Amino acid sequence: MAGTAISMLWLRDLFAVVMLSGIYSLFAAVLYVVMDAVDVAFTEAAVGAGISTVLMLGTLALTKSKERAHKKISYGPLVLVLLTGGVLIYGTLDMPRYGDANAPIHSHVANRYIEKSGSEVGPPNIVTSVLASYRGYDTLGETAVVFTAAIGVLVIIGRRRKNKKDTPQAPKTKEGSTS
Amino acid sequence: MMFATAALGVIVAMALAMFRAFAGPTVFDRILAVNTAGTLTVVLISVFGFLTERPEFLDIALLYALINFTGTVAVTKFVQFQGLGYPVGDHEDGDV
Amino acid sequence: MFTPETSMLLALLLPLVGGAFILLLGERNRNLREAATILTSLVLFTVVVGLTTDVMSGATPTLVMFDMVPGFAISFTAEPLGQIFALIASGLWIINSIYSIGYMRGNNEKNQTRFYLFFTIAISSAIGIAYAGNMLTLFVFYEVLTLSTYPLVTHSGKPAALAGGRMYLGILMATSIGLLFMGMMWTLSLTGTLEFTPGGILAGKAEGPLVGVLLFLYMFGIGKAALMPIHRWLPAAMVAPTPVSALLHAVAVVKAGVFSVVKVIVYIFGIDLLNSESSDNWLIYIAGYTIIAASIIALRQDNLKRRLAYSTVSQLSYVILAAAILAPISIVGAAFHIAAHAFGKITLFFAAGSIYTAAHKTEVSQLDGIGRRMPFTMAAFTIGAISMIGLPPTAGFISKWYILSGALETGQMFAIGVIIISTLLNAAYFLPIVYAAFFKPEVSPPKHPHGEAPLAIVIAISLTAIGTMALFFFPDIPLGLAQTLAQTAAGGN
Amino acid sequence: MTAEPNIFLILLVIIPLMAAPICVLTRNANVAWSISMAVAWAVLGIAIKLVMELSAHDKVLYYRIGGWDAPWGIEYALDKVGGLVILVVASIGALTLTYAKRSVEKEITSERIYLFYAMLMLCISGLLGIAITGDAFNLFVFMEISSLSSYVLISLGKDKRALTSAFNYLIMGTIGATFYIIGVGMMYMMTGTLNIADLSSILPAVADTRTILVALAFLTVGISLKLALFPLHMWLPGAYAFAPSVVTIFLAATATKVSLYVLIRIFFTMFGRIDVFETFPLQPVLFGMALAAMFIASLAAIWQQNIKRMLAYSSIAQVGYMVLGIAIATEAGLTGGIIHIFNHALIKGSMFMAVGAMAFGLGVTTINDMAGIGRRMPLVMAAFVVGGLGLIGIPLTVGFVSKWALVSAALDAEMWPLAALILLSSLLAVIYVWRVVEVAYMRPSPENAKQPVQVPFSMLAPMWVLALASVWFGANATFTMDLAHSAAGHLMEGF
Amino acid sequence: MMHQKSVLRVVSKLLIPPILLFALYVQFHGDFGPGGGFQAGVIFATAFILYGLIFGVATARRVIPAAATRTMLSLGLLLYGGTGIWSLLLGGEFLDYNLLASTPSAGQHLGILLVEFGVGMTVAGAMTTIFYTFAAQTLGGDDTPKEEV
Amino acid sequence: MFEIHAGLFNYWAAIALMMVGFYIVIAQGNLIKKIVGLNIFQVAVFVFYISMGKIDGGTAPILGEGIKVYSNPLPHVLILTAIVVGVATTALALALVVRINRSYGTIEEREIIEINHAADHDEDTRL
Repeated sequence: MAGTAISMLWLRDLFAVVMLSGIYSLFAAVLYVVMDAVDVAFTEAAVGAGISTVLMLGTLALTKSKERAHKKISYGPLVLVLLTGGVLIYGTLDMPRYGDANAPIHSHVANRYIEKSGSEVGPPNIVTSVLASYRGYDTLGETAVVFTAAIGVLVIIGRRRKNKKDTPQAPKTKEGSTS
Repeated sequence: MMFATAALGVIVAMALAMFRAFAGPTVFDRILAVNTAGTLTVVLISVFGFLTERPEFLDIALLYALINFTGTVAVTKFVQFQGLGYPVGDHEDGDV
Repeated sequence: MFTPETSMLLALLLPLVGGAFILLLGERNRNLREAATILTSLVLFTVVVGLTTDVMSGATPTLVMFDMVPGFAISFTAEPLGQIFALIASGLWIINSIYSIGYMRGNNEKNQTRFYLFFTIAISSAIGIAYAGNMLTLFVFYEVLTLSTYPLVTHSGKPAALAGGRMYLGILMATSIGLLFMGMMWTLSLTGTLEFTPGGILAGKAEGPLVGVLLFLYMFGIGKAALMPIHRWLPAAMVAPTPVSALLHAVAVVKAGVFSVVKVIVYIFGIDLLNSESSDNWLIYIAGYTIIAASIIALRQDNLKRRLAYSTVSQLSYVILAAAILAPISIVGAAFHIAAHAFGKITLFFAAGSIYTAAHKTEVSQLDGIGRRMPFTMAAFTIGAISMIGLPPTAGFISKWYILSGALETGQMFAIGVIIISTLLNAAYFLPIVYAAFFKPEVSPPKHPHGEAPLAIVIAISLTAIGTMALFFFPDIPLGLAQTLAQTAAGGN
Repeated sequence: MTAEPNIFLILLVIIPLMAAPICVLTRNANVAWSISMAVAWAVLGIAIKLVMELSAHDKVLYYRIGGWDAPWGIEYALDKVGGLVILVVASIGALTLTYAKRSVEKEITSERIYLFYAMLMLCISGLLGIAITGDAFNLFVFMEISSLSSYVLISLGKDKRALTSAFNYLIMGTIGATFYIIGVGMMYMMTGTLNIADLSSILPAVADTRTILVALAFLTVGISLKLALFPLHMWLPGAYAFAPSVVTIFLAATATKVSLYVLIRIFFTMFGRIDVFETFPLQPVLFGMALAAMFIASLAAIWQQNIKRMLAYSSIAQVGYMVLGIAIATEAGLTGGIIHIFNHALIKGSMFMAVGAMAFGLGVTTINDMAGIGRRMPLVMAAFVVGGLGLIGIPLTVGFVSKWALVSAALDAEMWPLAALILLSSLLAVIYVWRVVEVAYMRPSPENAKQPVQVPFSMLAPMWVLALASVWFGANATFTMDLAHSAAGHLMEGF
Repeated sequence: MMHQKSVLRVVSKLLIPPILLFALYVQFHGDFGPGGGFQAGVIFATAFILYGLIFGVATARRVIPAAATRTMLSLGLLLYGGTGIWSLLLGGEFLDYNLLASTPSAGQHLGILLVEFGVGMTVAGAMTTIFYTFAAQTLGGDDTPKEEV
Repeated sequence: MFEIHAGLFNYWAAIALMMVGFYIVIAQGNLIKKIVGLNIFQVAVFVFYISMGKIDGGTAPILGEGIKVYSNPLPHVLILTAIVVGVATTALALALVVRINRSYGTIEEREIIEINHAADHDEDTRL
């Protein structure tokens, strides 16, 4: 996975970069499965390998697919990145260890989901229960985000309606009269 | 044990496919490599389901296979036509 | 007629109402517009005069408006010092209005409506400063005054005017926001109040170098008092039309400055506090330095208005010096000098404007023999000059007398020396003008034969000259007020 | 602490959220505008009602979504700071929509207008959601709703630079949001909860771990990116300068304010039980950033020719003041920061509305275009000047109240150099405001000057409402100061 | 065009109905296994994307026009919010499914079904819309408004 | 060293990936590559989240007969939402790239900045 990421850094052929980002996402999905997050893996597979790749290809089709030559290493960002990474690693030192069943994360909120969702909500898939019921409001927000993105794409690159007689607007702007 | 061995085999195969994807050099090498990697992922996920004794998650593998197909179609189409949507046609009803 | 509180409110609002009328009438009804100006100024003066008796009888009518910031209200109090200032501002406004009409029409200035409008706002804020009941209110109106005079200073819109306006606004804003506001907030943080209290509010709350620092913030924060080195805005603002210069120098702006200085010394610091601290001595030296230095600079100016401007810088520091002497009797002198200088300087400026309007002359060296063509103007000029020098029978004599007495009382030899030297210097830069005007032959032949200035101007200038002398013969009202002030300052209540 | 759930909390967010798809379904600009307009004013009504309830009863308003108790479900919680913020967002939203109709017709192609209103509704909903949510992750979701819609709205600007500005904003904003979720993840890891109230009660137990320190750092940096706190402000000038006028007005008056509110929430609610400024070396960093913003951005504003960009730099500087108030970390300082949120919204709202009206009337974009505009568009320019005086902090404008609060807080905390610096930097505002005033009033109109298009009442009215409000709340700040003060009191107690 | 690529065409035609079926399966099986509205929406959209890729966007648009996808997108969000508002109207709290049916458990079931369906609709609509919009871009033909400087 | 920190390698791996992504975003000039970098960054954060929900011996949080230990479902839910937000952002960003390419004729940051500077300069010097 790291190899994928790093080679994306070096490759200048954007097509290859897009392909690799698909693979990167595939690996992430496998990792999710390994870490028991099947729903997430499912979504990552659908999104990362599917939709994102298709969209990126669509964009590449409309732009140049080769990146201009650039300086190989920019030191300012590199320092910033190393600093950020260092801070993050410093922060991990006090974290609960991987797989530790006694970590606070497993004992405060989550256990109610595991123990009671079957009776309180119903579906055997706890993720679905939490997603749609306990934290259903987040999901509403998520839906709104998808909605925003779709409308946003329309607004940004959507094409105009053809100027039919029954088109609702009577465009006063000059753009309206050119078609 | 049988499943673990299988999983290991698949991972080795994936590594080989990945090498081709990184190295290229032609576009078709990469496409093929990515496609193979996808297929292997499908297998890996299935194997993994059995490995953890919860084989009901085959759905993911199924989805993967599907997406992989669509993705490959998109990529090949891109390579051939440098675009996705053609023919676009001339519709009265635009997007906005 | 009204309760004192209502009168105060009326005094604040009247100019604004007048301003609204001016805006409505506009350029098309210029006669009505000017009538509105004069009428407003007359009514305002009547109202302020009506208040005087109350204040002289020792009453301090107070009007608390609304809380601007919780716990800190916009409030107004009529007290003796403020009353003097209000009387000067409203009284001279009448004359200035008459003069303005003559000047603006005589010189065909543009944007006259704007001019009169901002003039009324400036007067309103001057009244607000005069009656301010606490430091916050004073600060508010101080800033409004700065802003409302900016369009007046830059009235012509020429690059020179803009440059002058920038200097004017820049210095006044920078000092008031950077220093005065800081001093005010610091005071607030030390004492928890900003009310003007007889005897001061800082007593017991601040001591040692802190008093010095605060005094520094206030004295240089009040940029309108034009202590050196922040006096530069005053000559820069000479680009303004003459009525505006009169407003700046005599009616409102610099008077607001020195008024605030006296007010701060008396009501914020308290004379006792300053007397007991040694960290304020620098103020006398700065004021003395300003007096002498400005006089010397004035001596070297050929431009008449610039010479007058530097004279103002010097005269303002008389007030500051008088206040800094910290003797009750010198406080009387300080308060009275605000009035005396106002009348004297407005006369001088009117004369300068009159010369410009009639003869289009601006330089001192061009004035040879002009006294014969413009006898009224130059007679008035002479009276003003005598008042500046401080000779009887003019108002300047009385104030200088009190200041000197205060200095003698406290043994401030430096102050005495400064006053004597500056008197000589004053004489040195004013008397040659008078001499030249009346006794030197005219450069022959004059390119533009001219006579006396327009009637409105002559009336105005005569009135102020008479006023300058009247203050010598009948000093009762301002003197009475000033003495009440001195008692409050010294007695603590 | 458990109180009767308040249904208006959810309505506040859900009404504009639902209005967006309805706008899309109408496919008609006028209908979409009417719907948005009605919704915006209804939201304002609800916000006013909530604020009144908050000031009447001294308590926090709650709502449990889905009927699940916090921390299992998502909870809405509104205290006085939040109340002030939703009041700002709702009133600016309502006024902006009133203003929008004609301005949008002129600046945006007709067939996109109904989508524009849908986006604006989403943006309002997102910002309100951020302000009243009691859940750290839900906050992220609503932050993204508002951010995504802002990117779209900004990209609608006519100038092509709007596109790159939107893209830059998108990249920076996404990095900020990702930093935020890294921080939330670390906190979740150490506490096991996402509910803000719950977090604040559990955090003290783990406060001295390195993970929490790093979490705080990431939350701060992430939000500072959204907040455009110097030196993370790069996206803002372009975004404000090239967005459509209406968008600039709305975002300038609300978006950074809401982010600032999040910062306040993090410092004083999430970490409220820990004295965050004692425990972590936060104060010097924030002081440095805030002061740098105040000076460098103000200086940058002085050099701008593009009038909107000048105001944008000024916004960055003003954010510096707010952060400074927070970083003083006393009740008085916090009051200053909070009240400046409100005051600056009024000031910048009216100024950007005035600039929008100038663009509408004369196509003004740079300061040079404004020569003589004081006479050609007197009402518009006067509103601009009122706002400008507020920026400087002239008495009788809201700016003065803010400055009063901040300076007295700094002095009370015995940080007099800080007070001096605040005043010094506000002098820079004199320069950049006066530069415009001078051109507008003193420079004559060019020879071939066009006669301005009549600015409609629907644009003048909101502009003057804001300008007059900035005078009203400047002359009589009792209401806002009391609200800010008691809000600050609540926060200091660590609600 | 792909008129001669008959293998692809036939395979796709064969594949699309199962894909749609699979989408429905994921949609409604989300309670029991992985999956749910979002994933179903994506799969649903994938079917159209595949169709669009192989037969051209113009053809795909004839099958499901752009206006329809946009309507779907909006209705999905409205359905989700509407479920919440319905529960509000029934006197509960927003998104409190317990009241939607006679028993809380049936109510939860119905509620989850409705909102998942809402998500599915929105996502399917959104993904299709996005794909259409991207695919409809042409290299040269610029029909979005000209930028002015 | 290895003993003490053995349970942290998963986080470190995620952090390494994050940093690669972060570096691509801030250092690379190509707009599409920036978006890819953003994706890498975000996915790494997702991995970080998911890895904190894992319990040794646990299994996917889908209720079943005879299973005692489930991994924590909450991170999964959060990341589901975050993934969706991520793809929404990507779509929007790509749309912007398409428009930028059309308006500027390039998607290289450096060239865009040059064009923008020229435009700024024109505006500044216009009278």
